[in-house]
Formats: sequence, C-alpha cells, structure tokens
Amino acid sequence: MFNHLLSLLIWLPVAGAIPVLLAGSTRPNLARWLALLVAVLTFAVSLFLLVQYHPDAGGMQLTENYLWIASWGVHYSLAADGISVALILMTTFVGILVIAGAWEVIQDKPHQYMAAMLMLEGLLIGVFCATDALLFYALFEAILIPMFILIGIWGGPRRVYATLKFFIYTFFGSVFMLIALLYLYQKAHTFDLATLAALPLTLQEQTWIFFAFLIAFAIKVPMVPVHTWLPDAHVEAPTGGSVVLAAVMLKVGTYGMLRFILPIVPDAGAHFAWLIIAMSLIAIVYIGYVALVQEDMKKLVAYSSVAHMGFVTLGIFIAFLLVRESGNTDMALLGMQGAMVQMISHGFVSGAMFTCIGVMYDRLHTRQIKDYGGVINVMPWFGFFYVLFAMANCGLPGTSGFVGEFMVILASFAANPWIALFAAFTLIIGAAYTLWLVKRVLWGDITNPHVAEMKEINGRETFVLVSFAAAVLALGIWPQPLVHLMDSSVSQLVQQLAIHKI
Amino acid sequence: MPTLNDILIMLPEFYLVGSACVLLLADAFMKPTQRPMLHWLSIAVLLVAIYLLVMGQPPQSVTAFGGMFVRDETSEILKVFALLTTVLVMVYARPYLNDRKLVSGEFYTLMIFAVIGIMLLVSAGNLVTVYLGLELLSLSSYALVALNRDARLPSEAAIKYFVLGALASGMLLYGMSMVYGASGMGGTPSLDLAQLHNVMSYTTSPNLLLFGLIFMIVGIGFKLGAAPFHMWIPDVYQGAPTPVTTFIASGSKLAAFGMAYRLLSSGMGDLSQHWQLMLAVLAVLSLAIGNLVAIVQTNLKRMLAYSTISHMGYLLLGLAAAGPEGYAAAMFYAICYALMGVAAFGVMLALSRAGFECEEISDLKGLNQKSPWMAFLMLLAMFSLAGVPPLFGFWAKVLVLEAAIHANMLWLAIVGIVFAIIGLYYYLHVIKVMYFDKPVEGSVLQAQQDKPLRVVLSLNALSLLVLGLYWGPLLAWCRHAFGL
Amino acid sequence: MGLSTSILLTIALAPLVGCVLAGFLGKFLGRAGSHSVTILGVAISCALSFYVLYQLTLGGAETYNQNIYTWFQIGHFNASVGFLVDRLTAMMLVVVSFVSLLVHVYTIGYMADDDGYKRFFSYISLFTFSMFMLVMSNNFMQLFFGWEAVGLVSYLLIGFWYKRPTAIFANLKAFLVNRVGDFGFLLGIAAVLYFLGTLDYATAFGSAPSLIGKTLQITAGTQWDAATVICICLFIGAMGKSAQVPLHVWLPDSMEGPTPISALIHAATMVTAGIFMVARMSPLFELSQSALSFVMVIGATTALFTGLIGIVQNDIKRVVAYSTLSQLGYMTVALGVSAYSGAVYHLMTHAFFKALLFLGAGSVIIAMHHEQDMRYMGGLRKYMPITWITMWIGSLALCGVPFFSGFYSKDAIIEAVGESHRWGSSYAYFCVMAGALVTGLYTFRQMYLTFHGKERFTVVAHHGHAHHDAHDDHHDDHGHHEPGVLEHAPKESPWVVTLPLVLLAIPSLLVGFFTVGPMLFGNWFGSAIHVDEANNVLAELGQEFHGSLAMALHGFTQLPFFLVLTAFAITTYIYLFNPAMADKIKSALKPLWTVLDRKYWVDNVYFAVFASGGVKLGRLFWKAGDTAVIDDTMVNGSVSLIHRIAATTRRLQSGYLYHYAFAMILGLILLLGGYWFFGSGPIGSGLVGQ
Amino acid sequence: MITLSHYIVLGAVLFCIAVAGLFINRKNVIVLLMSIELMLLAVNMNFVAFSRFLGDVSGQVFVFFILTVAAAEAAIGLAILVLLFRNRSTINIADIDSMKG
Repeated sequence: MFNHLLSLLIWLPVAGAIPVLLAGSTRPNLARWLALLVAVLTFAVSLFLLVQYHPDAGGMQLTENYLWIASWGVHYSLAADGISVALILMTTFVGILVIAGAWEVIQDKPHQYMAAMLMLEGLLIGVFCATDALLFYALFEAILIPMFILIGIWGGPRRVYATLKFFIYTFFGSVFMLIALLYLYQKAHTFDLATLAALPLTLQEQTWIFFAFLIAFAIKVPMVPVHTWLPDAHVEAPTGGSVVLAAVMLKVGTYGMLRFILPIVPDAGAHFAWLIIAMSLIAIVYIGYVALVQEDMKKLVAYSSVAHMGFVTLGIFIAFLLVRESGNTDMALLGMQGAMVQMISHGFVSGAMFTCIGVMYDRLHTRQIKDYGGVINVMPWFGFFYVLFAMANCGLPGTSGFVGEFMVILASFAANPWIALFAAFTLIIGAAYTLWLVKRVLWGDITNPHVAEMKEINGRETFVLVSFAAAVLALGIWPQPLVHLMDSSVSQLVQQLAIHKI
Repeated sequence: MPTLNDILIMLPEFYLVGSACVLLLADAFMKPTQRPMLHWLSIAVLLVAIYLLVMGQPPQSVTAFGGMFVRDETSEILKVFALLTTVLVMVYARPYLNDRKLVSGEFYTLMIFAVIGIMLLVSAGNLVTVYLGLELLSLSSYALVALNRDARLPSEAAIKYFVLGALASGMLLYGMSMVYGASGMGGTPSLDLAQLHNVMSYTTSPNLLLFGLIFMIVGIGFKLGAAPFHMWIPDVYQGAPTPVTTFIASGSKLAAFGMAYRLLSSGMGDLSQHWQLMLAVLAVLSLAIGNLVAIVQTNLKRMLAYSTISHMGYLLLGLAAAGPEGYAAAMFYAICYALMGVAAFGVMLALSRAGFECEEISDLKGLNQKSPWMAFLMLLAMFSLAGVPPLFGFWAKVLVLEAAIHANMLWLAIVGIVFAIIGLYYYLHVIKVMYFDKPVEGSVLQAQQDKPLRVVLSLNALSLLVLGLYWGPLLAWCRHAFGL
Repeated sequence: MGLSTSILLTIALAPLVGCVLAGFLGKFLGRAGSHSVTILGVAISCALSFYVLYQLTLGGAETYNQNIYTWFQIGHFNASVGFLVDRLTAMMLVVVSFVSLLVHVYTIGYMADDDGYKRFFSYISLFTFSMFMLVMSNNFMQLFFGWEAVGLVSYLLIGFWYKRPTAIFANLKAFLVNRVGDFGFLLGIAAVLYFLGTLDYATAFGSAPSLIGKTLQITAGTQWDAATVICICLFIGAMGKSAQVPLHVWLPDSMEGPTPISALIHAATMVTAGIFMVARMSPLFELSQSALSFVMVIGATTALFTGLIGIVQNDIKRVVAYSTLSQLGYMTVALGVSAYSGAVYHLMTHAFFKALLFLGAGSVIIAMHHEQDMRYMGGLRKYMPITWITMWIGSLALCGVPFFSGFYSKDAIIEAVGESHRWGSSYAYFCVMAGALVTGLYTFRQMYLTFHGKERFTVVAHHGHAHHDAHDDHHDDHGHHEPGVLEHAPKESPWVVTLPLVLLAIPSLLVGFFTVGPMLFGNWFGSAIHVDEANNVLAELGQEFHGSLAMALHGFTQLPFFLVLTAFAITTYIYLFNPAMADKIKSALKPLWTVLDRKYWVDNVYFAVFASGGVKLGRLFWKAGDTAVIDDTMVNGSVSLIHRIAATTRRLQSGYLYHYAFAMILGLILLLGGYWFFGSGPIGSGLVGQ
Repeated sequence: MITLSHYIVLGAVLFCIAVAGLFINRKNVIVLLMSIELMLLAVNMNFVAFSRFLGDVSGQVFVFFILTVAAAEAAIGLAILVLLFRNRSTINIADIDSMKG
C-alpha cells in the first residue's frame, strides 16, 4: 500500500464514485453514506502521507513511475513533496466536509452529485502529485468536467452562463500551456518535469513559454484581469461546488506556477516578476474595493478570494525579486512560505465562508445581503462561527488568515517598501468589506420576517463548521508544524530561483 | 498473368466481393420474413473479413497485380478499422431500419461494396486503383444516401452529393491525366504511384505536374470534406438516413485519409514542400469554417457535419507535417475521429425512432433525467470530440499538434488550438442541453431497448475513455506502420 | 528568586479559561456560575500580578525573558511566543488585572438585568487575556497578536448591544480606524525585521544603535532615515489604539458599549496600549529626534483640542470619553519629550481615576435608568453620596489638584515639556498648559451638572410598561418615554457597584503620593525604559525633586493649579449660581460652539471621503472595470463577435448546388493562384519551414 | 501539323466548358449530368493524347475504365434524378435548396 500511496489516493475516490453512481437515485441515502465512507477512507489514507513523507529529507518522495505511452516517453509518474502533501491533506479534509455539507441539501440526483465530488477530489489529488507534465496537464484539464457538471446541474438560475464561462475561460488559458509543453517536448523529448527543469532555454524561448504558462495559471488562480469567471462561477455554484472551487481548485493555479514557471522558465520569471507583482497588488487593492460594493454574499467572498490569492502570487514572485536582486534568501524563504501557508489557510477560510453562506442560503434561499440582517438574534452559534471566519478572512492574528499575509508583507517590505505598503492595505480594505458584510448580515435588528424563522444550525452543519474552525485556529495559533512540513521543499524552490538557465 | 499469390494477397477483398454477391442473391430469393437474417449475415461477413485481414497479414509490405494493389501495415490498419466501424454502423442501424421498414438487401450489399471500395482505395498502388476504389465507394454512397426513397431530403442530399462528387472525381482524373503526362516528359510515362514518386526529379514540365497535383488535391479535399470543398458535407449529413451519415462520417473518412496518403506521400512525396502549404491552407479554412458555423447550428446532424469539417482540419495538420510522425498522427486522428463519430451518431440512432428522428439538439433536452446512461455516453463522445482530457479525442489532437510543431509549423498548431477553444462551445452546448435543461413536456425521448445496440454502443463510447487512458499501443501501431 | 514560567502562564491563561467556560458552557453554568468562573480567573491573575510586581520590586527577581514555543521557524528567522516581564510589564499587569477585576465585579450590578450577561463576562475575560498577551509579549509578532486581539474584543463589546444601529456602526468604525493604525504598525514591524533582522525585543533593541546612519530608499534619490521610518510607522499604530488625532474619531463613538467596557477598555487599559508600546520601544524612539517631535506634536494637539470638545458635550459618558482622549494626549506628549516613565506613570494614575470616573458615570446612569444626558440630571448628590464623593475624588485627580495622584503624573509631564528643547516643544507646552484649564472646565461642569444645582428631572408615578423598560431598554436608548422623566427616584447603586468605586478612589487619592519618587524620578523602570542622557528631561526635574510632599506644596504655587482654580471659579459661578449664564455664553460664542459641537467636522469629512468615497470608488471599479471593460467588452464581447461572424459565414452555405460547385472552383483557383504566386516562393517556404 | 499541345488545349477547353456548365447552368439537372460526361470526356481526351504521343498504352487502358465507370455513374445519376423528380416533381436546380445554412 505504501509504495502506491499516491495512486491509491487518486484512484480510491475516482473508483469510489462508481458504486456511488450505481447506488442510484432509487436509494439516495445509500449513495450518501457510500460517498461519505469513501471520502473518510481517502482522508484516512491521506493521513499516512504524514507517516510516509519525511519533511527533513526534503525533495520528491513516495515516487511512483511507470512508462505510460512508450512511443512518446510519457510516464505515469507521481511524487509528493511537502507542498503537495499539505495540499493533498487539505483536499481530502475538505472532501469530507463538502460531502457532509451536501447531505440533505442536495435532493436532486444526490448520487450524481456525490460521484462528481469524489471524481473531482481524486483528480485534484492527482494534479497535486503528478510529476509528468502531460499527466499533469491531462488531470489539470480533466477537473473541469466534474466541476462543469456540478455547477451546471445543481447551480443557480444563471448556472449555464456561469459554467460555460468557467469551462471555456479555463480551457482557453490552458491550451496555450499545451502548446508550450509540446514545444518543450520537441527539445527535451520527454515530459518529465525534472528533465524539463534542467533544460537550457534562451530568454526569448523562456519568455514565450512563460506567458503560455502564465495565462493558463493566471486564469486558474485567478489573477486580475482574468478573474471575472470566478465570481459568476461561485455565485451560481452549489455550496459544495463553491467550497471545492475556492478551497482547492484555485490552488491548482498557484501550484502550477511552482511546478512549471519556477523551475522551467526561472529567468523569464525573474524578468517579469514585476508584472506578476503588479497584478497581485492590483488584485489586493482593486479587487478589495470591488468586493466592498457587492450585494451578493457569495460574490463578495469570491472577490475576496481573488484578493487573497493575490498574496500567494505576490509571495511567490517576491521571492524571485529577493533572490535575483538582493540575494536575500531568508526573506525569499519567508515570502515563499507565506505564499504556501496562505494557500492552505485560504483553503480553509474561504471554504468555511462559503459553507456559512450555504447554511444561510439553505434557510432563506437568497444570497442578497439586503435580505438579511440580525441573523445573530436567531442563530447565535452560527453567528459565532461566522464572526470567527470573517475575522480569519480579514487576517486577524490567531487565525490562519493572518499567518500567510503577515509573512508575505514582511518579505515584500524587504523587496520594496512600496509593495509592502500596497499589500498591507488589505488590513484596511479586507476588514472593511468583510466586517461590513458581517454588520449587514449578522448584526442589527431583524427586519426581514423570514429571518426570524431561521433555525439554528443542526448537528451536521455544526460538525462541518467546527472542523473548519479547528483547522483555522490550529493554523493560526501554531503554524510551525505546517511550516516545517513544507520547509525543505520551499527552500529547494528558492534555491531553484537562483539558477540561471541562459 | 495474375498468380495465386496475387489472389491470396487480395483475398479479403475477393472474399467480400463474393459474399456481397451471395447476399444480393440471398436477398432476391428470401421471404420478407427472413430478411432480418441479412443483418446478422452481413455482420458475420464483415467480421470474417476482419479475421482474414488480421490472419493473412503479410510480415512486410507486398504488392499484387504488378503493383496495382499494395498491402502494407497502413492499409491493414485502415481496413481493420473501416470494417470495424462498418460493423458498428450495421449494429446501430438495425432498430432504425426496422422502425422505418427500410430493411433490405441493398443497404447491406451497398455497405459492403462501399467497404470494398475503401479497401481498394487505401491499398491502391496505381492511379487506376485509386480511381476505381474511389468510385466504388462514392457510387455506393450516393445510392445509400438515397436509400429512403420516399423522403424529400435524402433525394436532395443525394443529388448534391452526386453532382459535387462527380465534379470532384472529374478534377481528380484531370489531375491524374496531367501527372501521367508530366511523367512521360523526359521519362517513361506511368500510372504507378511508386514510379510517379520521383517524376519531379526528371520531368521536363514540372508545372504540368504541379497543376496535376493541385487538381488531385481538390479531389482529396472533397473526399475529406476540407473547406472549401466541404459544401456537400452539411447537406449530405443532414439529408442522408442517419446510419448512412454515420458510415460517411466514419468509414469513408478513413478511406479519405488512405487516399490522401497514397496520392500525396507514395505518389507525390517529392513535392511535399509544395503541397504542405496547400494542405495547411485547407486546414486553416476547415478549422475556421467548421468550428464557426457549427456554433450556430440547431440540427445535431448538421452540427456534427460542421464539426467533421473542423476535425478534418486537424487531420490535415498531421498530413501537412508531411513526415512519418505526421502521417502516424493523422492516421491516429482518422481512427479516433471514426470511433467518436460513430459513437455520437450511435447515440442519436439509439434515441431516434419512427416519427422522431432526434435530429434537433433541443430534442436531447433533459436526457439525463430520461436515460442517464445514454446521456453519459453522449457526454463521453462530446468531450472526446471537443478534445478534453482524459478522453481519446484529446490525445489525437495533441498528436497532430505535436506533428505540426515538429514540422516547424508552430503557427498552424496555434491556429488549431485557438479554434479548438471556439469548437469547445458547441460540444458543451449539447451537454448543457442533455444535463442542465429540464425535459420538455410529453417528450418521447427514450433509448431503444435493442440489446446489441446498447451493449455495442456502450463499448464504443467507453472505448473513448479507455483509449484515452491508455492509447500507447494504438499509437505504437500507427507509428510502426510508417516505420517509426 | 526568579519568576517561573508557570506563574506567568497562569496569569495569561486563567482569564482565557474563564472566557471559554463562560462562553461555551454558559448554558450549564448559569449566570452566577459564569460570573464566578470569570471573576475567579481574573482574581487569580490579579493576585499573581501583584506577586510578580512584589518579586520584581522587593523580591529582587530578575527580569524574565523566555520563549514559550516557536510560532514558526523559517531560514534563520524565528518567530516565537514568549514572555518578557520586567517592572514596566509588571506595572501594566497590576493595572490591567486590578481594574479588570473591579470591572468584573461592577458588571454584576451594572448588567444585572441584561440578556447578554454571560456573553459579556466571557468577552471581558477574553479581553483581559488579550491585554496580558500584549503587555507580556517579548517580541513584535506577539505584540501585534495582542494588539489585534484587544481590537477584536473592543469590536465585539462596542457592538455588544448588536440591535442598536448606532452600536454596530460604532464598532465597525472603531475596528476600521484601528486597522488604519495597524496598517502602519505592521509596516513598522516589517521595517524592524528588515533593518534589524529579528522581531525579538531584546535582540532588536540590542542592535538598535546599528540603525544610525541607515536609510531607506523611498524613491530614486529620496532616502529616509531608517529609525525615523520605523518609529513613525510604529507610532501610527499607537495613534490608532490610543486614539490620537487624527485617528481619534472612534473613541467617542465607542461609548455605545456598556459602561464597564468604557471604563476597562476605552479608558484604563486598551487605549493606553499605544503608550505602553512606545515606552517599550524607547530604545528605538530615542534614535530619532524627528519621530519624537512628531509624537509630541500629535500628542499636544490631541491633549488640547479633544479636551475642548469635552466642554460642550451633554452626554455624561462622552465628557469622560473626551477627557480620556485629552489625557492620552498628555501621555503621548510625555513620550514625545522622552519622558517615557512620566507617560507610563500617568498611564497608571489615569487608569485608576478614569476608570473610577467611568464607573461612577455608569452608577449615575443606572440610577437615572439609562438616561445619559446631563441636562436631565442635577442634584444627584443627595441620592447617591458614595458615587458623588468618589467621583469628586476622581475629578480632582483628573484636574491634577496637588496631593491627588493625577497631580504628580500630570504636573511632571507639564514640567517635562517645559524642560524639553525638542522641535515643537513650545507649542506642546502651550497645549498642555491650556489643557489644564480645559480639563478643569469640563470636569467641574460635568460634576455640577450631574450632582449639584437643582434637579432637572421629574419623578412620575410608576406606569404601565414601566418595569419591562427597566431591562429591555438598555438596548434602545431609554426608548419611548420622554427624557428627564423617571418612574421612581434615583437611588444609590448596589454594593457591587459602589465597592469598585471606593476601591478605585483609594489609589486615585494616594498612589501618586507614595510612588512618585521611585517611579518617576528613581529610575524604577530600570532597563525597561531607555533614555539618552541628552533627552532625559525627567532626570533634570529629578534634581529639584525633594519628596512628594514638597512637590505637592510646590504645586500650589504653579501655573497649572491656578488655571484649575480659574476653571473652578468659572464653572462654579455659571453652573451653581447663574445657570442662565451657560446659554448666554453659548449664544455669544455661537461659531466657536458649533465648531466644537461638530467636533471640527472631522467625522463628516472622514465619512464623506473614506466611507462613501470608498464605496463610490468600489462601484466605479466594479461597474466600469469588471463589468463594462472586462466582462461585457472583452469576454462576452468576443463571444458575441464570434457569433456574428458565424451567423454571416453560414450564409455561404446557400443550399444551391451551383454555389457549392462554384465554391469548389474557387478553391481550385485559390490553390492554383496561391501556388502561382508564392507556392514555392519565400513566403510559402517560410510558412512551411523546412 | 497537330501537336500534343493542341489536344491538351482542346481537353482543357472541354473541361472548362463542362465546369462552366456545372455552375453557370441554373435550370436543369440533366444538363449537369451532361456536363459531368463532358468533363470525363475531356479527361479521356488528355489521357488518349498523352498515351498516343508518349507511346505508352496504360493511358488508354485507364480511359476504358473511366468510360465504364462513367456509364455506371450516369446510371446512378439518372436514378437519383428520377427519385428527385418523384419526391418533388421538379428537377429545377434552383428549387433544390431545402437544406442550407
């Protein structure tokens, strides 16, 4: 089992989806329980990663490598480093919560819903541990299919527009990456990432490839100005869909940057770091303002996701700047780690936020902020969680939201105080849009009679929210375990930044 | 004098001709009640043909009748898949024909003759064989399109197909005549492809040769259905009875590839740097017109027709690369497209019944409620056509793109990929209709209960997934055929 | 003997435990249970704090500085959670825990009939914990944690009565304004890390001198002095927390919170965090004269101008709130002239008498059934003698009348400013001097309006819905019965309320007299506070210091005392003998009065510019940027463009056979022509690429 | 003296007439069939001319095949024509446009 831990993690949920599907619409509850069982099993298996992966050894571990397409030298090769392990654990963790979260919320064809979720989970895990470029790409694209179905079938009124936009937008980005990969294949005659990383490329080649990669990942992250698919997708997606989308799928973009842009085109990356940093800062400030005026809760949180992902990209490319210009490795490490921690943290926080919105939506069937107000009067416990996650969302120390942003801001000051200035602006604008939302939704007297009838969260919802809260607080109070898990991998990434390929 | 060896080399073809005649007679002497037997008979005949092909496969390329007929691995692969897809077509056709009282000897014999045409075409070693194979295929197809005598559209489709087809073959012949002439200028004239190969090196009138080449490319373009020679495709696809459309979309595309390969590579290989660009132009036009116009279609068959055009564009990407990799990729693509097309039309056949053709895209509304399995199969076909991993169609696209890049035609690859994005839209639209829309009131949408159909169709569609996950062997086979 | 980690951990965690118990198990504990667990928790901390203080002063314990656990370790950069406990910390611990304890007790009475009783106790315990983390921290990261955590609790408590629109507006405002400060604070921390390579106090302060001469490249050509940048950034944080102009706007609104909170958070402890922080950072601030000047000017401005607003307020709590602002200004000025211990000393005395004043005000408010407007009070002294006396003690301390604790701290600050020769010190001197007068004015006015003169309220017979008002109507300001009309006569508050008053009155009266010598002039804080010889004004004052008695006596001959006397005289005349006078003056000085009543329009400007301005900007970005340009034009625009192209292209498929044939011919011609022109020419070969 | 080029030109002319007939004529499908025949004849002309002048017989052999196939083609063409007329009682090309777009 341990030799094929990663394969097991990928295929367990994917294969598990089949019985769930067969359980069929006639016995929805069987399907639900099966799905939950599979999700829990996957999570249990993923825990073995912590046993099997040795943080201090660093590098790619748990390697699996089989020749897949002989005549093309495509390999089915998987491996995980600290970052992958962290992301996979987050995925499996969130996996349970979305299945549990959808329990009786999804009444229409629950078996298909659960199956799609499991497929999605498996594919995402695959993305996080594929070390063959073509395999990565295939999985990277394949995750679109279940998400397309999830939004399209169980989504809101404008789901068709949203889901088509989501699919085509993302597909649009990734095809250019495919061209780039094929071009690299011409030179290297392999898709093995390690080999591609060692491939010498002129700056011009690197530039083209860099932009091909960038458009693919920037759309996935998403970065301004190619972010507009996200709010629509989130607004229309069912709660579970939004949770996975925000918590895990966005990370695929930044993860891709780590695996492709950093090692393969480092010089172009350094050359255009300013561009990405500018885009990230725009994401933080501009999107902050846009989020401020949203009338739809989900849209607001979606925009805040864009802003928070801005910190991830910022951290990564700050590291470029620090290493290449001032050679300040310590700070580069800090920035890169900040980005990583932010990825994980945002996974939990945004997931939790969307779950909260889902909880309210299930009761009132509206996402408009104006329809709410004074929810705390009827749902005090829910209110507690909501405030907690809101605080995490605006980066309050003691919650996971703080750690990553803190690190990135500290690092960016070392690169250039102005960057830090704009990045730190999130303290104000982030608090503004999040707490204004809380003010309008949670506080105040009840104005809408329907709000008065809202029921306090039930056991299932409490379980989901408590799990999220536990994760958020644990990371916030003691991030060291996570940091240590990723430390060696991150330092390797930073070392890679220093390597010139020209 | 033909030797026994010649006969043995062409055994599958001879066998098929014979059995076709037998079926014709059987049909003549059969009571109407026994007619359904024809179905299984002809399927059996085709399966036996496949068996003969695979068993009798020569270790290396051989020729018969003084080079008129070439039997090599390329033709072998193409024939096997042509027969295979024809078998699928017949299986899918049964309920359709039954519902519409179209069960008749002609259908089966014509199909078999068409297949024979394909087989001749793909292993032609001589301009004459090319022509004969092409005509055998075309004439049978014309007749098949008009199979349903009492409907308006089929006859219109047939006449359009016929006239344009005749024009195309006329041009092909005209081109052949010029090539023949050019080969005579300063050398011994010949119709043999192998000998035509090096005409360019000696001919005293290269322009004549190149004119001939261009005329032949028109013929090829027509057979492939590449823009601007694609005009027949939408009307014929829409007008013809769905099983025939299915056949035209699958088997004859393999034939078209075979023809192109024979004429361009075996015959005009020396002129590759001339025809590469022409094919590239055709590819771009096909990608553009096919993908763009498909977006605005409401008729599923017509939409698939335009999608065929765009797919031929991709196939041309591979051909334009003009190298073993390119040919391998193109053949892989042709096979892949045949399987996808058969699957897509198969689902239509499975859903249509007398009085309900299930031709409009809107007819599929809420299919996921009505019969989730069919919807799933269609989903596989659509995502595969769209080229979304991990399905088969994706890898085919990757291969042709890689071939184009390999041939230093990066720009062509980028054009291809850009139109892939546009193309994505209409495939997703079909899925949207099946999955996201509610079924219309009193929709008679429901799948045929015909067991063989369901089983074979499922296998066919699932093969797109399986081959998508493990396409190595097929690729290896295709590459081996071109000595890679 | 040293201080053991376990003691310090207990100090920090005991309130947290109380908070968690009261918060999550409140249902099982019940009201009594909840308040007892929290009070117990705080009591433990309080006792231990006194013990710690004792150890550090008389027990001869060493300064405690240890990391508890590693927060994260990246490269050579280590962020830990740890405690630094020296005399400065110990003093803060005592102040915080003592006031907090009394507030806990007081709350039993004040919140007696509030539905959020348990929640309230949970909150204030959480606050106590956060405050401990702040003052005990031994590094910037943890300081920031405590910093934001107290901000959170303040947010929760200002909005405690979440049904009040004003309350939830005030708490949002408070949090955001504080965030503006934290924005600077965080940048300061980043700068510290960048220049000193660590966030640990000891190490950072140790290597602080290395900052001299270092500069920060702001733009090409402009270099800023590193120390100045760091200190000003950090001080911006202090401006947010300690409500210094121009970030003072949140504090008056924060009075929407229940009175005990105003006493604990918005007078005694949290708002003084900024002062504490700057004192703690003295080794850094000493490196930048310009930063200190900045601090001093800001402080002086706050001290005078916010005090002036206090004169025109009618809400009893707001008067105290503005006096708090002004007093914080005094502390800041002291920091600005490097009289850190002066500032901290005033912080301590102020904590006692200001808490006293707030709690007293609260006691009055209870008696008046949550009527807060002084215009409907008056003559309360005969109803509530204890409150009256204790509040007078507090007021005299506030005005800095000799022998009262306030005198020692405040007089020292004024003297220190006088001694200072730093840029802007003359302006500061004027402000603090004038401030003394202003303080007197609003304090005595408040006392007279509340306790003296004739009663301006009427007691009517107990009618219908009267009783239930008593408990719901905390929530909406004494809602639907007209002002100045009470169901029953005001009476002295219960012992749980008066006891804290008395306990706070004692230190307000005495603590100065006994501690001024060592704490102010005796370098009591030792290494905790670092002052350059050049700047050490307190040392110079120390030359003339001959014991607290002498200082007090000397105080009677000083200008500040006469100013207070003047204020006393004026207010006594106006409010005791000639009440009509007040309105005359008001109308006489109408413009001035409006300026003060409108609080210099700062709030309006902020709201217009930042709040509505921000929303407008956001809407612009959203509609113009996201919707119009990106979505409609680029995304959907290209889609519809493709659709239009498709719609036209399909017309080529006319359906006519001869068009189809013609198309084929055209194709043929295209190929022929194409070949003819560049089939094998340069373009062609370029496209094919051999 | 008649040279090869004369024949080629004649073939070309015939071919052009045939092609023109295919897309200029908007009346009658019969004319289309005739044009197709003409086109094939043009091709035959080419082949015969070449094989005659280049002294190679295979060209003429090809011509026989073409003639035969042409006959079959004509047969099918007429059959479809009949069908068309039966279904819509017109063989006017301009009317055959029920499928377009």
